Amino acid sequence: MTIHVRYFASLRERFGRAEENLVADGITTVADVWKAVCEGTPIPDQVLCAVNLEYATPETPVHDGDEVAFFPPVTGG
Amino acid sequence: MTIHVRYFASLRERFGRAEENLVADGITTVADVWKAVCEGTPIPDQVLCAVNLEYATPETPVHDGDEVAFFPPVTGG
Amino acid sequence: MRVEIRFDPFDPLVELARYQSELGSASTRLGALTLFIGTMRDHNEGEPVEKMNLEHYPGMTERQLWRIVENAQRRWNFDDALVIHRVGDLLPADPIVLVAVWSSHRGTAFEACRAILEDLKHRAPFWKKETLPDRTRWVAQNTGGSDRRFP
Amino acid sequence: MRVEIRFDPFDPLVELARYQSELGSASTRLGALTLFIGTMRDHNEGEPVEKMNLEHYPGMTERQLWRIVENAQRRWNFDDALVIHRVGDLLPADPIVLVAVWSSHRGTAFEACRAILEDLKHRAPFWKKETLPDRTRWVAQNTGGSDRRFP
Repeated sequence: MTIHVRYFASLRERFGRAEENLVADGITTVADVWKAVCEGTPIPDQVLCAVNLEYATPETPVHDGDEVAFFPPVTGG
Repeated sequence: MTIHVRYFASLRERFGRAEENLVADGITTVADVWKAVCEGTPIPDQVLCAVNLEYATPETPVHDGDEVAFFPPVTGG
Repeated sequence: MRVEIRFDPFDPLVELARYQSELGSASTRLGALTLFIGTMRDHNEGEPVEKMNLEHYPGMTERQLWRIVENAQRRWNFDDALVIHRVGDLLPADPIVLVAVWSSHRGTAFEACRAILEDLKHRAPFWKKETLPDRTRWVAQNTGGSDRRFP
Repeated sequence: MRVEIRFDPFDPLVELARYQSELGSASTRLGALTLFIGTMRDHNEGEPVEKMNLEHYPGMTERQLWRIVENAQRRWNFDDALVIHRVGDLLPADPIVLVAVWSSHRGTAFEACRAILEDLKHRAPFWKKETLPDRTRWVAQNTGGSDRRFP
């Protein structure tokens, strides 16, 4: 399966990239995506997630072709 | 003593005048002014009073030359 | 801070832009501006309203408005405020009142703006008389408010 | 109702006047307009800020903003709302956000305007990076809010 992964703000800087395509098997949740791009670590509490432009949790299921995003707490307004 | 008395809004219409000079003795409070211009009746609860541009009560003292105003509840804004 | 009674129609956004330009860059660097604009409605209590006369008590109205703004400034410590209120003959959609509060903090700006408006409605000597199709009537007492301190 | 992301500087009062003229007389007959304008400050947490970059998540930001306004409309049943938010490179005093709510009732207008702003601050994907004289830094999490519903 292929997951389009996006990073924003300080996470984008920490990962050194804004997006990437993750091609892997055995990925069923957002937490799996994070582990795949972050060497097996769990998602830190301070990291927010979205699947297909909607807020998600580490337990949210992901499917082939989904866009998964990780970003720090928002600071607009 | 002379008191300048003013009426606003529905009270102005009811009195048929916007202002008058009350020349009388024995007037010590706002309530006395009302009695003098309104045939001895007490001030109705719904009537607000001011002395020299400040909110007042029926018990507020008045002095020669004061401006005393009577008006209904305010409805600005 | 400024408080004004207007005898002629005014455009709230033009007034605001003008006041901000007088303040210069200070006003726009404060972070938060909260603004309330009240306009005349063409209906009230289920009846169409054709026009309205707004009466005030010259001298007392300005003094009470200024005190309301000063009290709010002391309580919330905002940076600036502008209050404009119409009197005279109004038509539906005419602006009646503008309350603007500048502050570094959005909470302060919202709370002070609302408190000034509520105090104005309950303490500033203005009276509305509506012209309906078949008669005129004085508007009944304003409801609600953040602080009831009538003497 | 309208929600907009702006990549270039905007004048909140001009935008508001334009939106009102599009709405026509309807907007000014509603009685109450409450408005919040947030501008960039030239200091934050005790340090001077020279400029700021505002990043967003194209697609998700618009969707979340729209949902915030829709939810507020359902809850408060106001008549109209306009939200504009800047992204890109900002200088001190540049407008960041405009939230306007039209309603027949002043209480509704105040509460809905504030709730939209608070939800925006806590749910809309925007991130601020400040340039100080000697370094850059990401702004820490926004505080407060009317409703915390992060997933």
